[in-house]
Order: sequence, then C-alpha cells, then structure tokens
Amino acid sequence: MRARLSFRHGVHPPEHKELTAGVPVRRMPYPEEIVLPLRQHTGKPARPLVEPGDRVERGDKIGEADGFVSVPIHASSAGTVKEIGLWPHPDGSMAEAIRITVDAFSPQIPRPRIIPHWDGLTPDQVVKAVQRAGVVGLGGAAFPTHVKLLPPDDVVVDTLIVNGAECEPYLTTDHRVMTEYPERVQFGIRIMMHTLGVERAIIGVEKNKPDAIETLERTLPDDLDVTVQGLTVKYPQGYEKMLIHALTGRDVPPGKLPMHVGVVVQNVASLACIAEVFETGLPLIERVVTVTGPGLRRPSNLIVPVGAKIRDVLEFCGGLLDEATEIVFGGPMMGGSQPDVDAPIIKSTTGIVVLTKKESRPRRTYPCIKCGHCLDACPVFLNPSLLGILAQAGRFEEMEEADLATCMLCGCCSYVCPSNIPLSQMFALAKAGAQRRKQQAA
Amino acid sequence: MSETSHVGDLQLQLRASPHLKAPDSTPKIMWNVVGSLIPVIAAATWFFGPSALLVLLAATAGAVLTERAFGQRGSLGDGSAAITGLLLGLTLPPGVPLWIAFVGGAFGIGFGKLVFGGLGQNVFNPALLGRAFLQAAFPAALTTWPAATTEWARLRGDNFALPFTTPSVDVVTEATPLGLMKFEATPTDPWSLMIGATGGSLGETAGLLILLCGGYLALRNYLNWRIPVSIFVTVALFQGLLFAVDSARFASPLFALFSGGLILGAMYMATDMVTSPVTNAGAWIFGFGIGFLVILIRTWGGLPEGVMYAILLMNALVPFINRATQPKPYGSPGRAAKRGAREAEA
Amino acid sequence: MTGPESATELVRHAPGAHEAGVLLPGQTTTPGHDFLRGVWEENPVLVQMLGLCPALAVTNTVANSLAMGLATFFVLTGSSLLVSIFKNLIPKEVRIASFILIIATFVTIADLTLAAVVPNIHKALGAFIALIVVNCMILGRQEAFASKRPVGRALLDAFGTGVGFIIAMVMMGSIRELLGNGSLLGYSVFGPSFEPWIIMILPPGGFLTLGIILLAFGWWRGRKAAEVPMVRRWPHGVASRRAA
Amino acid sequence: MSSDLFWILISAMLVNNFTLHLFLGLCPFMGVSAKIATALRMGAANIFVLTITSLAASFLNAYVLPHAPYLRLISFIVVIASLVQIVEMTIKKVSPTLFRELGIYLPLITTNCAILGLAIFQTNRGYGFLEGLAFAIGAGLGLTLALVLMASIRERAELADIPALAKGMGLVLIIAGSLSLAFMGFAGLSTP
Repeated sequence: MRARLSFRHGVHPPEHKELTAGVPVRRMPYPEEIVLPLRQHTGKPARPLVEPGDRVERGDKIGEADGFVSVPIHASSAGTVKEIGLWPHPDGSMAEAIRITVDAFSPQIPRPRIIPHWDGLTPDQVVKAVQRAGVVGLGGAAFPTHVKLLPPDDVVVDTLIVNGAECEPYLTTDHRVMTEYPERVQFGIRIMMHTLGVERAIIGVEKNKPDAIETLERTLPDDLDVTVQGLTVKYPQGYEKMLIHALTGRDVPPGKLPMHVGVVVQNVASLACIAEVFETGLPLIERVVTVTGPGLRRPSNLIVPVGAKIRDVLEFCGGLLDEATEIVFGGPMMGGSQPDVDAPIIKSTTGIVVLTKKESRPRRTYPCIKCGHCLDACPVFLNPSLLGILAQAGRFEEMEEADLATCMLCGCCSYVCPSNIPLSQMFALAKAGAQRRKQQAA
Repeated sequence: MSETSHVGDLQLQLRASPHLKAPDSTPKIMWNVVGSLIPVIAAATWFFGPSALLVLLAATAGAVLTERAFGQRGSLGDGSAAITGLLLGLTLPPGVPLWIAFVGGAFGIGFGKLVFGGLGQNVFNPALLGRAFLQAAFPAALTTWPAATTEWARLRGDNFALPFTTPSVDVVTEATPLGLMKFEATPTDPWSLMIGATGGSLGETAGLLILLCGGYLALRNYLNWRIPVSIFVTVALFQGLLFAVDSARFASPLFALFSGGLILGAMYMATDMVTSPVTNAGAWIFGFGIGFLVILIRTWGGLPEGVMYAILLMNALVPFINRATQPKPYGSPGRAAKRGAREAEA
Repeated sequence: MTGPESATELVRHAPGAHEAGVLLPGQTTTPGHDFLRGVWEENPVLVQMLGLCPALAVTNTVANSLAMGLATFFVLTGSSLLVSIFKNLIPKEVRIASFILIIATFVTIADLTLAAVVPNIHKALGAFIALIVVNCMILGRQEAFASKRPVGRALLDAFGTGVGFIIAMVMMGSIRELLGNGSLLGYSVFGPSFEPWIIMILPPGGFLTLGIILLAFGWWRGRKAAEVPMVRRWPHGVASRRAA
Repeated sequence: MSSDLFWILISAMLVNNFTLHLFLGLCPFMGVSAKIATALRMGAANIFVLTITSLAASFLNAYVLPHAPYLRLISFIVVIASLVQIVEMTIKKVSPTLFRELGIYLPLITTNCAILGLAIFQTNRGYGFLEGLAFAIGAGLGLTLALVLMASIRERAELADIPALAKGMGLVLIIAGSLSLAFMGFAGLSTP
C-alpha cells in the first residue's frame, strides 16, 4: 500500500468543520410550505403529474422522469398542491416548481408500499427501482444514480469507490452520515456491488474524520472485499477524478467517464439513500444538510425535507447574525451565492454556508504577475495563468487548445491567486461559450 | 465581482465561487520583498556609509517617480516600483553620482516596464534593464569602486556631481574580487566574500545575509526556490569542473558562488515572478541557463561579471521556456506516458 | 498555427506595408503630393520602417548620417530616373533583376565617389554603402512608382522619398551624437564637463533612439486623435475606395 | 584551426549578432517576427540561403573577382539571386512539403541586407571557404535566435495591455534595444 493516498497539487483552505462536525443530525419540523422544482438533477427536468388543488401524501410521485437521464420527483410532505409555476431556483434562475401547502395536522405517514428484497432482483430491476425512487448523487453534482449503474457492454467495472472525502470546507453532511448511519452505508455498498457485479469496494475518507473511519471500519461486512482508506486532507480530494487517482492510481482520460477505467464512484450519502429505498420503500424525499457558517446563530446538521425554503431552515437554526452578508449553497469553494432566501433546498444541496463581511469583503484585482501559484494548485495540471490571460484577451479558441475542457472549475486557481483574478469564473464563462459554439456548429 | 441584492430585510452579496481566498495578495508579496531587503540595505550602509543610502534613495526615487508620472493610477501601492528602485540601487557602486542612479531607475521603469503595459506585462527585469542601460551609457562611473575608508561618514565618491556632468574621481579606488580574479588572477578569500569585507556594488557583499533574506521569501513561497537552487548548483558544477581542470587559472566554486552579484541576482532578480517562467520545469531550465551563462561570460567573456546579462538573456527566453514546458493536463496521453515511465522505473 | 499562405501575404505582415505607397490601378496623384508624401507623411524610415539597416547602423554621428543620406538620395534619384526612362523596354519577368542591376551600378558609383572625396567617412560607413543596394526603400520606389510613372513624376517621388530619408537620418544622427558625444557635427555643444551617454553610439542606442522617436510620434498622434476625433487617413484615397 | 572556426561561428552568432549588433536582416526581424512558427521557418530559410551565399562568394572571390574587382557588388547580387532562384525551383520539384515550409521565404530573403552583408563582410575579412561557411552558419543561427526571441516576446506582449502610444513598431524597437543590451554581455567572448 502506498504511504500517502492523495493526488498532486490542490490547496488547503481553512476547514472550519469544527462548527458542526460533532453536532448530531436533528430532524427539522415541517414548514408551512414546500417548493419542489422539477429540475433537481443533471439531465432532463421531470414532467409534473399533479394539478393545483390535488391532495398528496408523503412520498407520492408528483413528477415523472422524462427520459433515461432523468428521475421522478416525490412529495416530501403531505398537503395540497397550491400552484405549479416559476419559483427561485437555488442555481439563481427562476424554474418551474410545484408548491405544496403542508397539511399541518397530517401524521406524515406514507401510503403503504411494497418493499422488494434487493437480493432477489436482477441488476436491471435494481436500476429501475433506484430510478423510480428518484435517487441522484447527493454529493452535489446530482447526477441520476441509476445511469452510473448501467455500464455499456464493452466496459468492465472492477471497483466501486465510495466517496466519503468531503473536502469542501464547512460541510459535515457526509461525515455525520458515516458516523451515524454506518450500517446504511454498508448496506448501500452491498446493493451496489451486487448490481454492478464488482468484487472490490474502497471507501475513501479524508483523515480529518477519524471517528467516521473508525465507525466504518467497525461495521465492515465480513463476506465482502470492502476497505476503508484514510486520505490526505486536501481540496479537491472529493472530486471524482482526484479520488480515483488517490485510491487506484488510474487517470480518467478527457471526455471519458470513470467507468472507462473500471471504476464507479458513489457518494456515501447516495449509498445510504439507496439503502433506505430498499429498507423502507420511501423515495428520496429528505436529506442531511449542513447549515453552518460564521454568520449563523446555531450551526447544525439537519434532516430537511426536500423543498423546504432556505428561510425556514435558517430560522430553525436560530437565524442570521448581523454580520451575515452572503448565503452560499453547497461548499464555499464551488457553491453559488444565493440571491433569494425563498429558494428551496433540493436533492443536491449538501449544505448552506452563511458567510460574513470578513470572508466576503471585496478585494482589489491586480494584473497577473505570473507567480505560478495557480499552476502549483491546479489538480488537473493546467496553466490557469495562461488561460486567464487568454480569457482577458478574448482568445477563446486558443483557450480550448490549452485544454480548457479538462478544467473542472474546482476554484483552486482563484483561491490561491494573489492578484485576485477571478480565474475559475472566467473559465466557467469560457466553457459555457465553447458549449454554445459547439451547439451552433452542430 | 460582487453585487448586492435586496431580499426582504436581508442584504445578500452575490459572488462567484470560490468564496474563500488564500491570504496572500500581490501587494503583500511585493512589500514583503521590500521588507526582506531592509537587512541588506542596513548591511550596505554599514559597509559603505551614507553614500549607500543616498544611491538607494536616488534609484528608488527615479523608479517611483516615473511610475507615478506615467503608470496607471494607484500602481505605486503594489510596491513593484519600489522593489525595482531598491534592487537597481543595490547593483550600483556606492560612489556613483546620484543623477545617474536616478536615470537608471527612470529608464528601468519607463522602458523596462511601462511600455509593456505596467505590472505583470514586462519581459525584462526592470532593475537589471536599468542597470544594463547605465553600464552601457556610463561605463566609467559604473566601474569605479572606491576603496574602504576608515571614516564611516565620508562619501565614497562624487555622489553629488551635477546632473549630466562627469563625476570627479578623487577617491582611492580598488578592483572588485571578480576583477582581481579575471585580470590579475588573484582570488579573494571566500570567507571575506561571505561576510562582506570586500569592495563592490552595494548588494554584492555579505552573501550570507542575502541568502538568509532570500530564504525567508522562499519559505513564505514568495519566490520560487527552484530558480536560485538551480543557479547555484549549475555555477558550482561548472566552476568545479573548471577548477578541477586547472585550479591555478580558475577560481574555486565557493569563490564563484559568493563573488560578484550572483547571490543577489539569483535570490532577488532571477526570481522576479513576472520575468521568470511560470512552470516549475521552466524554473529549473531558467536557473540552469543563468548559471551556464554566468560561467560562460565570467570565464570566456570580456567582462569580469555576467550575472546581469545572464539574467537578461534568460528573461528574453522566458516566453519560449513557458511555451516549451506547458504542463500536461490530467488524463492526457502525454501525462499517461510520463506516469507509465515512472511506474516502470519503480 | 499556420504560416502565411504566400509571399504576398508575408509582405502584408511587414511593418508599414499597408501604407507603403503601393499605387492602386487607375489612381492619380498631384505632383506636389508625389513630392511631399515621401518627405513626412510616409517617411520611409519613420513611418514605413524601410531602410532601417542604415538608419540604425551608421547614425552614430551626424556626419555619417548625412553622408549615408546623400549617397542613398543619389542612388534613389538616379535609379528612379533610369527606371522611369527605360520602363517600357524592361520585360516584366526580369524587371526586379533589372532594377537591382541599375541600383547596383549607381551604388558602385557612389561608393567610388565617397572613397575619393571623403575617405574618412567612407571608411566609417564601411560595408553599409554597398548595402544601399538592398535597401528595400529604393527597390520599393522602383517597383511601386518609377516603373509606372513618367520621368518627371518619378523624379519628384524620388526627391521626396530621398529628402524624407535624409531628414530621418539626420534626426537620428543628431540625437545620438548629441547625447552620445555631447557634440553636433563634431562641435562640442555641452562643454567638456558633459558626461557622454556612450550607449547612444552603441547598437542598443540605435534601436532605443528610433523606438523613442516612434513612441513620441505615438504619443503625439494619440493627443491629436484625442483633440479631433477624425477618421484614420488612409494614403492615396484608400478610404474612399473602401467607402465605395 | 577548428577552434578558430568555432569562434568565428560564435562571434557571428552571439558577439556580433547580425541583427542585434550589425543591424542586418532587420526587415524580417521586424516584419516576420509576430509568430514563433513563422520566425523559425524564416530563420531556417535564412541559414540555408546564407550558406549558399557564402559558398558562392567564396567561389567568386577565389576565381572571378581578382580579375575584375569593380564588378564585386553586381556579381554578388546577380549570382546570389540566380542561385537562390535555382535552389527554389529545385526544392519545389523535389520536396513540395519543404517548399511550402520554406519556399515562400526564399525570394524575400534574396534582397535582404543580411545576405549581401554576409558576402561583403566575408570578402572584407578575407575569409576562406571553411571560415566563410562557419561565418554563414553562425550568422544564420544568430538571425534565427534573434527572430525567435523577438517572436516569443511579441507573442507574449500581444496578450498584454500595451499602452496605446507603444502599440506597433515602437515597442518592437524598444524590445530590440533591450535584447541588444542583453547581448552586450557576450562582448569579448573568446578563448580565455
């Protein structure tokens, strides 16, 4: 075994996980209204199945998957459909959403349902069940999970990698899931290995979560080849490509998926969610969210019904402090600023971080001094300095020649840049532009 | 990159990710470099008296005033013009007329930096370009090395010569250790070179102190340590080779390392971020090139010292080096081949 | 990265090529313009960046600059005259070679004359007199103008361009000698206590002097453009062609 | 002898660099130095033509010109131009690829002062056949070096925020001056 499981480059932002790392998960009470956007995952949005005025029970399907790379949406609470229309989406846009007035007196008991025994199912049936339950990757990307479970015939997958790295500062959702629900994680691994037909599973956890490593090791199944590996604490250790490199030494070529190098990566929370599907029959209607940050009165780890508004979640956590200036959805390295506190928590929301003036004060931008710090930080070995200069000169074609496509927008370059050049923001724009050009050409 | 939106009673800021920022900033790096030069300046003043301070002041004034007059607004705050002036001053002999030092600073900033568009855009190290200009324009004034005097407070030359006039040289002059070596084949004891008990430019003496100050910057990652290391190793290797061939004619590697402006050049001029390669592979090549050229010019050239020209020549090659040492991106065939080779070795 | 497709494209990349006084078919100019154009507006050295080799190499003193300027003036005028006279006799295919032969003849005459009249300067200029042959400015005037115009116009054009060249040479020479030696035409200007800027008479001084002159022009042009927002003046009415 | 040849080469390449010290070949230096790839091809073509020129000049100096010294200039020009023309046609026939790479540069180079300058300097210094060859290769390498340096710097400067007054040839000349300053470091390079 190699001494240090890691990747080259990367950065070490302050972690600030101490705010919530030891706080047990609590259940948040149901708010008065929940809002369920039809687009909560990568791929095509769901189609609504209900009309205003319809009564729904907890766990009812209210949106149907539209195609293969799509998943259905389920009501996370009993209540009445109030309206289907545009509502602030956590990505900053307005998007089609189903608003449900929560029935304050409902015991929130789901309708009776058949819980299939996973062992008796063929892989195809498992995949169908996972899709039907609306499961998506809970690590932040929200890629429909079932798509990853069906590798094409010419691809041989030999390893399941379980992502418990959680490298984003502040966030502790995966940490709490691993320490509080280790059996669920292990059960999810079992189902997943059965479905993929792989012999080996590796759980990668950053070493700053010793209790999680210890809990997982204690609960390892005896009959399967599952190991827990402690990873160097470094951002972006939890990125698929970095994690695969750290645990298997394999590199995913550009334009390829992890399965092309024989690996499928699943987040611990997603696995726990799959386990829950086969334990309770309930679809993905709630998730663990870390609500934290220096601008929040009571940082917590919460089980939140999908669709709860930020406003309600923040209020449950004691509200904001006066210094609060910015609400970030997801981790502070990659998450987006939230313009509207009425936007809902969705399936992919890993956390809400409230930052203060101290973190978000504007800084002056200086010209690039070619210090090369961004090259030393870039985990995919690009030259962000050159890319940034090209972006400023408007040379987008040359940026593509300089392998812009490999950039995964992790933000390491922007983080280290002493001149405060918004590198990853420029790259995101350039990538969007490249996408547009490609579509126009097609 | 920030704007504010009002939502209810909250005032929310919108910024692009990442929302955290490393504590370093460009002015912080630059002013740290300036700060790390203070001990070097103090040593120069200790060895050369008030002349040292005057020359440093004049060179810095030339650089800073030019930046102020023609540069972008507020560009003085980033500290880069002050560095240029101080470094230029450190390469000058203590007795040089102040107007010459001023012209050097002005030329370095004006034609070494501002015509290229200011901070971050220049190709040549402005301090060295200024120094090379002075060397070519006023060779006599720039190679007049006053001998050490017993009186600390006495000026070491005609510092106050009127602008555009020839300085009157009435001080006793002596040759620099490199000059002695080159033209009279007389080596100087390396220990006196290290602690600074020799003649020369302001920053050419006290090599150990400069090493320490530069080491501080390297520790804080404000300079790429690969560049000085590769320069020192190259110089030591080549000079060692020459020394092994004929120890009577060629100086020892230790002498080569500590004589002239090599330490100052390697620590402070070659590592100028703007004019050195951005890639680490490029930094090694850059350092090797400087070391090689230093030995070439010192041994086979007509000049006793070649650090300045070596760095300027390699500055000119930097765009080319950067292009040749582009990192191979993750997952690309080039990177896979490199990994394969490494694993085959292991 | 792709290289240029043809030699003509390559030439178009050359500095000042777009304003190098290439005549468009059917275009007419006035005699006065033919003369003045080369003197200032399209000064061969300062605007078109032609004939840089002598402008940088021998301008370390005013005397050298003047001698070189006059020699070039002589060769240019002589060649333009001859080319213009014989333009109908020269077959198109070998015209460049013929131009060069004519120029080389005049250069040989100039070379021998200078050697006889001012041997000191002739020695200082050295090989650069012979190199007048390949001064692109001279060949350029033959190809672009003299071979297409009547004798009188060709002479006017040559006079103008030659004068412009002399002006540029003397300008460079004065700056360099004044700063580099403290003198003009050998007479001390600043007195004996002046510290000469040796660099000005060295090769880097040549590049820097011309660079500074061009920067000054750029600054001046920028100021003028800021005062009167005017359309870029294309030579020879190119602008009107574009508009049409 | 061989070390003499080496120092002739080094001298032509670095110490008295054709472009940066003698101001020869300035037209391509200013005009064809915007892109590295173009500059490299131009440099290669230059090395090639300079070598041919040197051979031609050696031949003329040895056998023809002693009889008619006043024909020096004219014969150099004519012989070099026609030789280059012949070589160009040969390359076009033999290797169209090489012609595409270098061919279009050849006619431009013929009327370049570096070429005639080489012939004249070689004659003035009394170089023989081998010395002339070393001189030509050194000069060609020096031209290429200057061209490529200038091109790489210009490619970088093109992305920079150059002030309006320095856009264009002003900046190129300042860079050339700086390069020329840096090359002064090679002054006096010779055997120790």
